[in-house]
Amino acid sequence: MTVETQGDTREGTSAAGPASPTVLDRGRPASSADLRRRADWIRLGTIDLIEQAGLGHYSSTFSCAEIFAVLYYHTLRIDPANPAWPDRDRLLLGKGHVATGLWPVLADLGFYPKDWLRQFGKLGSPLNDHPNMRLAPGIDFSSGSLGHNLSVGVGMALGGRLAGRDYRTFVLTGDGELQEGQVWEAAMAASHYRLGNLVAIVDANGFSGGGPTSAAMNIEPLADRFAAFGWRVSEINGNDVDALVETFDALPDPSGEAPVCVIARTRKGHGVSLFEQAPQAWHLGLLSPEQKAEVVAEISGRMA
Amino acid sequence: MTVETQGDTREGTSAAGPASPTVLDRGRPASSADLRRRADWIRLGTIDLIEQAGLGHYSSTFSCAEIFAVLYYHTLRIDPANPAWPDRDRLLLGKGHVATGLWPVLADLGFYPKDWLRQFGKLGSPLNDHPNMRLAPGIDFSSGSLGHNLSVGVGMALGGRLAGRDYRTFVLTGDGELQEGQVWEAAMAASHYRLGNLVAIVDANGFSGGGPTSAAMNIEPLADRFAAFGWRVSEINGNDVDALVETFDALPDPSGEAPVCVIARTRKGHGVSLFEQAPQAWHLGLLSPEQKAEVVAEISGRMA
Amino acid sequence: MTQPAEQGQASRTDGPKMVDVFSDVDIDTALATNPAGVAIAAMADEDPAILTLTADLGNVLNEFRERHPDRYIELGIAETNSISVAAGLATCGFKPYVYSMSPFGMLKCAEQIRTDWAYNHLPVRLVGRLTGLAMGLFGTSHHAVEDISVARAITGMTVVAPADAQSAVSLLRATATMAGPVYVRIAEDASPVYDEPPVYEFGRWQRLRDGADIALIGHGMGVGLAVRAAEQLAGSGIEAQVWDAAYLKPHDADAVLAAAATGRIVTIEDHNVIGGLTSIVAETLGRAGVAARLGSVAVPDEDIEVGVPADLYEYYGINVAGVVARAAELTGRL
Amino acid sequence: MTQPAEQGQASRTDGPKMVDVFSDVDIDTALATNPAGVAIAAMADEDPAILTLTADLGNVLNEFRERHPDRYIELGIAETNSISVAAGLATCGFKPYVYSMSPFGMLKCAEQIRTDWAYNHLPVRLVGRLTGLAMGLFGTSHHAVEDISVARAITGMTVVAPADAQSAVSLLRATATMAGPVYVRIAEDASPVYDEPPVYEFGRWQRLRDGADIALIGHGMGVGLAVRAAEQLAGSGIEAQVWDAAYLKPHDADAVLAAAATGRIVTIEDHNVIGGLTSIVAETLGRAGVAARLGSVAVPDEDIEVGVPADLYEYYGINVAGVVARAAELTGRL
Ligand SMILES: Cc1ncc(C[n+]2csc(CCOP(=O)(O)OP(=O)(O)O)c2C)c(N)n1
Ligand SMILES: Cc1ncc(C[n+]2csc(CCOP(=O)(O)OP(=O)(O)O)c2C)c(N)n1
Ligand SMILES: [Mg+2]
Ligand SMILES: [Mg+2]
Repeated sequence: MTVETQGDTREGTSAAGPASPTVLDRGRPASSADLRRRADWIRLGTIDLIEQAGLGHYSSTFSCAEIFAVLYYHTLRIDPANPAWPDRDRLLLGKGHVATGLWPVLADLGFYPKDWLRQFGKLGSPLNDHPNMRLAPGIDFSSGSLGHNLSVGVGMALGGRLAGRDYRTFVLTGDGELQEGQVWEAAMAASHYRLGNLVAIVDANGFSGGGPTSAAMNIEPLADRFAAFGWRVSEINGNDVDALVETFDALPDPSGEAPVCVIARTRKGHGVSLFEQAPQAWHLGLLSPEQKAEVVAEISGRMA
Repeated sequence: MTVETQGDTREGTSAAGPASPTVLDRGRPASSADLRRRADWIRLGTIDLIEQAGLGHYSSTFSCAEIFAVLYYHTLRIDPANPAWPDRDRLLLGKGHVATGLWPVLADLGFYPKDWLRQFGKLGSPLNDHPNMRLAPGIDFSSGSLGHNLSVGVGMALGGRLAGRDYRTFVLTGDGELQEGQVWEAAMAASHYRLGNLVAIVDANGFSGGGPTSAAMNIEPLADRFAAFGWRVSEINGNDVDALVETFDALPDPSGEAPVCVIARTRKGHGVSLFEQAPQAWHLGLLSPEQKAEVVAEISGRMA
Repeated sequence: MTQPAEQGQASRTDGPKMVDVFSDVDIDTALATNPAGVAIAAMADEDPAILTLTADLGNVLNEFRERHPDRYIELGIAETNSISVAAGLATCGFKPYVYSMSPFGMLKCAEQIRTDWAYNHLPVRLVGRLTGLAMGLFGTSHHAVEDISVARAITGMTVVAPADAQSAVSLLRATATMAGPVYVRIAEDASPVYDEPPVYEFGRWQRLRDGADIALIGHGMGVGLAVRAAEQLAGSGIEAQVWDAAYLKPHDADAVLAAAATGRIVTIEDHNVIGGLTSIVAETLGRAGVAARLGSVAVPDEDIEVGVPADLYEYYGINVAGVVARAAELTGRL
Repeated sequence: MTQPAEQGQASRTDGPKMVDVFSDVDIDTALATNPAGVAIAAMADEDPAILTLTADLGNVLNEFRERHPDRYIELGIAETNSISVAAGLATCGFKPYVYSMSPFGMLKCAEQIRTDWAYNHLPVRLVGRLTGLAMGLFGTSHHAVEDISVARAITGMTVVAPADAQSAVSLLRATATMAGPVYVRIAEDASPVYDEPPVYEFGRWQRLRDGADIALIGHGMGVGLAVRAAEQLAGSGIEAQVWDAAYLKPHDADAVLAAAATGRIVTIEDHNVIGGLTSIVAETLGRAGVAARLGSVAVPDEDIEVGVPADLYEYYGINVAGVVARAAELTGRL
């Protein structure tokens, strides 16, 4: 069921034309050590941005730093010179409050100049605590209101099928986010429409804003829930870059018949003992200068 | 966790006092033949009401006529003289568009005078196509907007626990209704709060308004979905009064730890060949006088 | 209202009845009864980017489905999902039209429409059928009298309310290429006003009749009522101006001021008297510091009765007689 | 706005910052910073039927949770469910207070609030924290400027907006025994106005200051701004009347007309200029046929910038200077 469309709503290379030479292909080579360092580099960048703004989501961002590193430096087919390229793989941040982790990455890849980062937190900055697709190149959809983006991803995956394109749509969701009923509407629709080009990555860090999800509103057994809703499910250590690489490399072809759910078991605040010990206290906060020094030392120490 | 409350929002007997003598107890004796005839009597009453109004939901109501018969003439603990009795079992109509099936029942049980039925369809009637708890005695909650009432039922079941009362809350949902995400928010909350006093009855007739649910938006495997969401599930023939009696008789004590889901596999339009052959066409409609005669003859024939 | 048992009326089998607005037999291909369904099917013949989505409301899209089966997307009874899915499709260059029942579409999905459509300036359209009291007997939960208020609160929404089938065709075509989201409010009980699709200017109302004594402003079904009331009023020597308030956001402030020059305005709508056209007109006068006598023919802000639409509209005076009466009151004549 | 790269400003580490409004360390027990949380905990001490429910917003209810752990019900991040669950609890004689973030509470749950709360006249309350631009930097999806418009559209809702902590205590207590639903809109950036809980009459606004030159009407944070602006204006010889528009539904039409007697009104609110207090005032004048010059200090109906609240309020002139400037404009003085 291929339908001609008038291309992306934003400017992009023509659908018909070959991929431009600036394209970063799927499965780019990257060593485990590099990816691990990259995750820590994301953490350091996040610390700086939050300091600049005065408040931010440390532990939420730290739990998915490895996921960002592997997606952006290994897995996704993207073209920083052409952010609206119709054939790009999409990444949606269901948990939009971790955009601080993406800003350094998108700058590094060349989606926008690095000095944009210095505007973070200021009026008029295109980079904010939550991502805005109208302002920030490389952002495939805006978010911040939890629970929408798996539905949006269903739309993009359906759009890919309708337009006969082979891109993948990845949606990173929080585990607390799965408490939103709209996620299950989307989950139902994804399997009903056999969207094998849709990948949900659940950042299963066990905590929502107010504490452990098990205490607030139990969401387990997650694998069973997604399986019963017609998804192909795998469960991995989401802070392990090798497991992530292996899982994403082994994704079934986008023409497949079942949407794929990767339950990434993570630690909220991963990589910093201060956060790991109290992930809830660091869901939203600001490091004091002393705490910052300590945290940066811990991270830099293992990057050397 | 018992909390003193000021009783129901509407007038009712005191919580502390003994059940009034007008109470219809749980598990009232009723023969299979009687219950089957009662279901058909509900069908005939529905036909009359719809004719009066000029349009109505035949096949939706006919699929759950046996469920109504067994609940109201065997299972529910209610007091028609005291509709707001705090200890009554509740029945919520998630699929509010089948209220026409309840109106004759509630009149018959004495919740209101029988001649109220003659006002159905008229301005100012307390009985309408969808149930209104402010107007119709015996209605535990209003509905019409699909997907709300399992949540409302969670609230009532939680309320029972908080107030230390042993009533049960039954929620009858459509199967198309399960496509609403809010139902899964409620399903999640019910098992999280271990609401063994909550019973969801899914009228699984395989059709929503526009056609088969399997074509519109697949909801199967239903038993797996509810089980994964922490419910105790049983699957029965929902047009078989014996199966319904057996299932409701065997309900675990309301003090139990898991909410109960009864997947009632039904036929949409059950009991009338015209409807069974085209359940979708009769989701909303009006029988011509000739069709009515034919349908009434079919039903009355087996009641004799 | 009194209890029916006390009223002691006989059962009225011959009174007005509900009409099956969902029927997939006659309705789907008739412009008069299903203007948006027919118009969108025609637009889709020319524009391959047009899709339709519904949450179990596909019966009114049979024509579209037959001609473009791959471009009809059924989402089941999951309204909020349908909104966000449409947003995702729009980012891929499609132009999704989401069909919904007005009692649910805007009100149930307001947050998704704001966050996923409006904030992102996406070209998606919500087409609401069954406005006001059109669902009549289902009304315990099915009256749709809040949607304009909600839609107008959302920055970036365009809100249009066609007066009849021809007007629906015009407004659908006029808004088809807009960059942002549009809410198209299809009134079920509209009587014909235009012989052919009228030409609307963005944000402008149409003056359908001149008159210096009073101005009647309606949207949707209210336009036809205004036109017919003006004819009656003319018979009694009252010259009424008539306006088709097709754009509710942005609205036509100049038209309001022009209407106010008559000194008297009656607004006519199948919406709560708060938050719809009545509020728009009053507010525009208030902001401009212009005084006029206002009357409204609208749904009152109180618990709404349930019954067949014909009975309800009569009960609330949302009909030609109601408009005439209100105009008579304001002009002090008749 | 221009791209920041073009602006070339230095990174401002010393400018205003976000405040952690969710913190569970200091905020929960301080009336000034968490008025509703503290007031409801106190009310619950006296009334065993009071419950609180949240969708992952329990941090602002620590005091309640400590004193009444069994009566705090966490629903996870599932706002619509929390509304309907509250309705079920209300039918059992409980009085549920549902705590929510204003960007989501009313807008995301409008249909459930209408259908399950308002239609059924149930005594439930939605307490919205983080109104207007209070979520600042999160604003891409977290500005809350539509909620009053939505709430007012729903028949049977009472809508109150406390001016400060003392006012919140009053309004929570005043509405505690109401039979129907109430929306309590807690403005985050309100400065103190009252020394003790004021006495409100249902649906009535409070005149806080007399003055014949102009009337300043605010709700929530707008009241404090009005009071301080009036002081400044007095220094320039302009006598400003000040009103606390605590009830937004029903609103006080008499107060609007009294204010209009000055000939000039400025409305002040952290809400879209459409659908909130500004609309209420303009509409009331329009319906009454009374002319006055109107100015508004409100959030414009356009894409809203993102930034820390202090910057945003300054940018949009929602501060004392903004009120003074608007008053000066209308009076033609200063
Ligand atoms: C619809 C909605 N409700 C509430 C919030 C407020 N909120 C922001 S983050 C958060 C917790 C999210 O938990 P989870 O999804 O597990 O993500 P994590 O931070 O653990 O990665 C909440 C409730 C929101 N952003 N959107
Ligand atoms: C929120 C909402 N969306 C849409 C409708 C319109 N509607 C009424 S009945 C129906 C189909 C229901 O199907 P199902 O739940 O399977 O019930 P059945 O009639 O088969 O018993 C629909 C879509 C509604 N009442 N509420
Ligand atoms: Mg989490
Ligand atoms: Mg069904």
